[in-house]
Amino acid sequence: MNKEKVGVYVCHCGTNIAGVVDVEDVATWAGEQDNVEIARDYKFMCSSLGQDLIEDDIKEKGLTRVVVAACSPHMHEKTFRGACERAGLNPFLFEMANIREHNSWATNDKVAATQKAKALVNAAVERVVFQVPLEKLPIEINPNTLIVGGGISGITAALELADAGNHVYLVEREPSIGGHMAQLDKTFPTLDCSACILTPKMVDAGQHPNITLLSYSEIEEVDGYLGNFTITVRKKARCVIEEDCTGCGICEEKCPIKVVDDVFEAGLGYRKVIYRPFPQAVPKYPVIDKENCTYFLRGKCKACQIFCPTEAIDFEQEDEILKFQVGNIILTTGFDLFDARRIPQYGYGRLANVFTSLEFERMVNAAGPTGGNIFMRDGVTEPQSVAIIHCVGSRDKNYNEYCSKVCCMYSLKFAHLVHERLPGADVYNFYIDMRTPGKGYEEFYHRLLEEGTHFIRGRAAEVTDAARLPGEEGKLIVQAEDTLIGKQRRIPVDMVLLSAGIEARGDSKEISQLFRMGCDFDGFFTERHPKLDPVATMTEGIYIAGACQGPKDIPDSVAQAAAAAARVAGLITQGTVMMEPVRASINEEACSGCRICNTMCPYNAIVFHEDRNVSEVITALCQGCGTCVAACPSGIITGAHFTNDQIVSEIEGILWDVRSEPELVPGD
Amino acid sequence: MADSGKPTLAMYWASSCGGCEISVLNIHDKILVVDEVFDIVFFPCIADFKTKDVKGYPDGYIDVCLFNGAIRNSENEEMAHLLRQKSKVLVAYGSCSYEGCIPALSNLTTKQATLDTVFLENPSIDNPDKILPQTSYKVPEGELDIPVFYHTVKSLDQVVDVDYYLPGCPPEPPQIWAVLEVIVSALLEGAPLPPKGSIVGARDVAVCEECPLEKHEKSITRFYRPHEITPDPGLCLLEQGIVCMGIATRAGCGALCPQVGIGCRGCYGPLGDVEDQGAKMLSAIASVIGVGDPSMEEDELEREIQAVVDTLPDPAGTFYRFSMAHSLLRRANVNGGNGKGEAK
Amino acid sequence: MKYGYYPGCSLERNAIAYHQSAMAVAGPMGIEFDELDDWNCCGATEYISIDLLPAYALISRNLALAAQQELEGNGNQLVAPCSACFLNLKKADHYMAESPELSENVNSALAAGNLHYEPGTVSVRHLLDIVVDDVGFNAIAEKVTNPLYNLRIAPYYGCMIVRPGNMKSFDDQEYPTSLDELMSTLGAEVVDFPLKAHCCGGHMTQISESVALELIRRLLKNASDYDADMIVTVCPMCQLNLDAYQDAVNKKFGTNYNIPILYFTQMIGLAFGISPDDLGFGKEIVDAGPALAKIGAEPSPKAKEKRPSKEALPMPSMGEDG
Amino acid sequence: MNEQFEPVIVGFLCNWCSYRAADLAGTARIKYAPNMRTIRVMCSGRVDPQFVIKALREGADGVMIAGCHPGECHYVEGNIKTLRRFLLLKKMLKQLGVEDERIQLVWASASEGTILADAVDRMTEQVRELGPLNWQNTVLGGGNGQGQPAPIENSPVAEEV
Repeated sequence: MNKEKVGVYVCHCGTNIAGVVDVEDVATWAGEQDNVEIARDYKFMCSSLGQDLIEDDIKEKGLTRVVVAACSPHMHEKTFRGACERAGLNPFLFEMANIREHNSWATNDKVAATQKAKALVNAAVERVVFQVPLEKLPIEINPNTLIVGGGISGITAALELADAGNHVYLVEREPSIGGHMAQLDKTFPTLDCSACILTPKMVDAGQHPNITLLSYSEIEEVDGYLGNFTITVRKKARCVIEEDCTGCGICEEKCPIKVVDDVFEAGLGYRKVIYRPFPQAVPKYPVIDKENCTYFLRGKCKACQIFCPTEAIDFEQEDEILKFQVGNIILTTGFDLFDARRIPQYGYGRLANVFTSLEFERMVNAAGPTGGNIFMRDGVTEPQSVAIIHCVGSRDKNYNEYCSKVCCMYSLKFAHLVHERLPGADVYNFYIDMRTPGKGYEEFYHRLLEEGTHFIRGRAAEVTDAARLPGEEGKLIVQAEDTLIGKQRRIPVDMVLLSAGIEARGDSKEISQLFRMGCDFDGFFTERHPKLDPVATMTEGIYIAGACQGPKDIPDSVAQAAAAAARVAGLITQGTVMMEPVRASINEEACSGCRICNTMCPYNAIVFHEDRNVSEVITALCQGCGTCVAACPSGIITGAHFTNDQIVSEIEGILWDVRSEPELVPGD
Repeated sequence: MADSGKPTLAMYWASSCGGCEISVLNIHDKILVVDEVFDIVFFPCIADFKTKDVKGYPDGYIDVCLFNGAIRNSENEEMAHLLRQKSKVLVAYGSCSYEGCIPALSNLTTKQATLDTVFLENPSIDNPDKILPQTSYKVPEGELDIPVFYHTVKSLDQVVDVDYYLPGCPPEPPQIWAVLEVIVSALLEGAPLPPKGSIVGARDVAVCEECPLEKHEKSITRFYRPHEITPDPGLCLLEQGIVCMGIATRAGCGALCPQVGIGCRGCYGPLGDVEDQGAKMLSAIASVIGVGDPSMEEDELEREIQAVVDTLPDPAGTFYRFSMAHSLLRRANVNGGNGKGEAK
Repeated sequence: MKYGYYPGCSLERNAIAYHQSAMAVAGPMGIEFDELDDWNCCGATEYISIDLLPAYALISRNLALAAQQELEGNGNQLVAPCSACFLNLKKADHYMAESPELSENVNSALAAGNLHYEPGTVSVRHLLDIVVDDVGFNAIAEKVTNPLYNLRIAPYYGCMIVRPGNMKSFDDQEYPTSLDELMSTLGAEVVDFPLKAHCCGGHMTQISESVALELIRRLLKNASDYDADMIVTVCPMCQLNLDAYQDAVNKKFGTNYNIPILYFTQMIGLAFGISPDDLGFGKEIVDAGPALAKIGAEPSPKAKEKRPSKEALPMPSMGEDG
Repeated sequence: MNEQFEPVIVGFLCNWCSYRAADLAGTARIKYAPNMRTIRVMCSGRVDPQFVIKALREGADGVMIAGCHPGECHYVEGNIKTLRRFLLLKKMLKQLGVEDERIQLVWASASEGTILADAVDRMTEQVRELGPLNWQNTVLGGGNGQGQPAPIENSPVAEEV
């Protein structure tokens, strides 16, 4: 290989590196290595002056390769690649040695650190010599977007994109969009009515010319890659012909069968077997719940069909399978409420007057089962005292260690609603810490303090109907240690509300596998970067917003949704995007068609051509992990920018001080 | 060049089984052409020349020397140096001289263990006095020397400079003839020789290319040793859990073994872009182990995969059956790590 | 199924009924007990609170013996019917595994008797655990010849068998249900018993009677609030406190509870049709006779769960996990 | 040599989890053994067993491969492939006299700086305990020729041949 001219730049990073590593020594030493044209050390390489050094040397000394020994490439690789590019050097002829995070910050041993720095620099030098110029890959972006989940996040994202003139497919599992927000009564801290602010948006989404609304539908398959996904959706049979249905609701009226509505009414109310989850449902068409429909169970009834004025009922209707192309995907699949049954000592399901937060939301909702009256389980008695237990299933090693973020606020809201509807009723909030970070939130807390809510700082130990003291008879007793007065307290109340936390959807793991993206131990989808990129995922072209990424309240969800939409819109307007060229490619000449690599790719980027008996990597699908490269027994798959030559020379370089050239050893 | 004006040919066996010599005769009537074209000046298997004759030749007197067999002892090495000195073109002929082959499997253990096995422990041995070879001993006639038995088996190119490699255990006759043809035409018509160091008589693609068995995506849930399974005819052996080195081995043999239901042993050695045949084979075969998915608990995951790995009894011996001496590590560590090494 | 058996002191004296009934029902359930030779007291609840090391040494001696005697084919499973013994043995094993230092000290003590214990070698299990988990409800149901129809039972677990939280336990630590299921398998009506895992006062009766009596009162009250005919326990201590001190409670609080306290093994025996005499009946202080007289009548049609009124809101479905 | 032996460990870290974990360890100023020298790969699945063997051959005393936890792989399941190769490689290297402690597979998510640092400390200690590998000299007997076992002695001389 003809000699390269490598420039090596060792950064002091103030004293961050120079404090531990003898940077001058490293630079001088580097200067003496093979292929190294010039080696310098400098206070701050990332400063514009530092970058100028590089650019000037490239121009004046004709450097063909550049190595910067400084911080982590995750910090400044972009910066220095930029510098090279400006000076006309292909950015992929640059390599970085991480002597800060991986070295100077990790030890105080100056000698060892300097030795290690030399190893890392030498590795970079020997590697960079084998690096080759690469060009970024252009990818066409299909202007359509798929949004999964029709809650407030999905609706927001959909409208943002649609209003900007882009087509959106909005897919919702339930018969209507609206999500959890549609179940709520008031929203904190402003207390404006949830439905009043949500339904207009739902209607917009339902009627928008740029939005194809696929409710009562689920994603079956996702193929393809950024810019060009192929989506397969199963549109479940409603047994209602949408074209003919006017949404008059007569069918619902006439249907003789009532079942408990565990979804929209959170189990607190009933619905018919042919139903719309709620009056303002979008779309307006009802669905038949086949599990419970007398016709489907016994072949009789047909009341809905008989009374339908437009003959819109079709019991034979079958699921539809739709296929379409999109360029980007936004996941807004929302959350599940923590199942309070998992904490038996709180008695939910056993003690009649213990309710979950969602049950209570429905209860106080004017359109809910009690018409907005706060009743005990008997449906008639108003409670004289209500206990609200915070952090149910949250901040608890036994269930979820994280804070669900919204419970403190909605618990305060509950307290307020009880005061409002039942003046004179006592309200006790059992909290661990009061968490009210947000605009107007702390003020709301103070308002509640003034409204006379009793705040007891302590996690409730149990809720029991086992009376012990006078006055406890026939009540629910909440026992807790009041950590402010350091005493055990037993508060007898009529009604207990469990502020259950937010959990990832039960099927989020399957979803993340369907979309080939990551989700964390708790089941929340993993963002590309926890701070700097909370809306993108590790998979190009797939974005996340709302509670599916982590517990969130409405404003945060809306903000994230808009952000995701903006990111997508940006890509759409670009039309084509440039992708990192770190991709695999197969030398078909040398491919024996053994098919080992065929199962290596999680993105199905490797296809086998029966006719030519060779495998091929679809570059656009490839994400550059290199798993197939390592697997290929013929060694003929090349991983651009991580080739065998490059890594092997890096290994040799990094071992410069312990290496001994294999020589022809005479004799034994 | 011999006085006859014919180019001179030599063939020598170092540590080998003799199969390579047979393979040359396997080119059938072409052998007559060889005899016609060449003057054979050293060929212990078929002609009575002595080492001293070779020593007598001027340097470069031998036009082509086919050297087979690994470097196992001091004599092998001595002859390697001698023949290198006397030959224009030195060909590492066959797997042993190219990459160590079966003899080099003893690199997985110690010299002592090898000698003990051969001279003491082998069931067919009768050696009550536990007599082991001595490098030299006295007899009435005087002192005799026996070659020193090396600790580590080496390939030819690890002791002398080699011009060409002709892989195979043994090389396949058509390939041999093809190579000889090239050399002959080079010697007679001055046709160009392939670049020094190239591997001749083999292809730059894996055995699968020549293997007619049907191949699919692979997912192995347990490995079988040949006696444990009757393979489905016509179906890729690897897919059936039989270790077949074809995926990681140079083609040229015509995929003979897989076609009779025996997994490729890998005798043609690694492909051009591979430095270590064993490691590469390991990587490929482990990659397609068909158990373990991301949703599993970490320890469960490890248990499941380990269970499959356990069905492959001797990875080193299997993956390095022919290439041990030429592999990156060349031999087992029997003394490093405070003697905690596994090999015994 | 073979198990090593560690009766513990109580089962030789006051809880003899527990021992008898356990032995009586073992056979029918296909259980063989192999009593540990030369076992010693577990130190009960006090010793640990006085001085840890000797306490653990005392306990571990039994574990060491169990390991040594490898009680014939029981896979080193040691069963303790007494909750206190069970917890002590389990704790000792757990904390020795957790702290090599403790393990070392304990073993240096054991060495005096040429004994040694490697934490983890013996798995300590409570009698209830093996009955519900190893024998299983189905096997038991098959053996039931006279179901305990009509009998309202308050299942009492006590505070020890499912705790402490840092150890894996065989049932929910706050609201166990295995005994509930077992009793209904025997045909009895199980009443909700919120205090099922609360403390019975343990040895407080000796230290601060007033505290103990209050704790006992709560349990008795709760049981009678749910009109239980009897409380069924899994622990000699609980049985003793609730039974022997019932009178004292009545005097102190002017109540008149008359709730028999029995062992779950006795109930199994009854349901299996074993004669009460072989099950140690009659040894309890509060006479179980009247309550037991209720058995046999056909199952009362579930006390007519009064149909919820039209307005009533639906109760949450409890699903399987309920 | 009475000064303590400082092993050289080559660490292959995946770009998304373990490399970031090492970054985090640094940023958090967690101090750990300076004996590991890191090489970045996009995914632990890129680590060709040839690299591990190469490193040992070229003088490394140990090799660490670090990736995302199973189920958290940026590339969905590259790390599963790594685990499969690692387990088989470990078995084979054992036959070649390379002790288990010399090659280790570590799962460390981007937030687990301490886990990675601890792993490096632990491995450094274990390898120090094992002593140098020094393949070229110790094993292949180049240079100091320690590779040769003592010549065969004390076995009776043959009378006749």
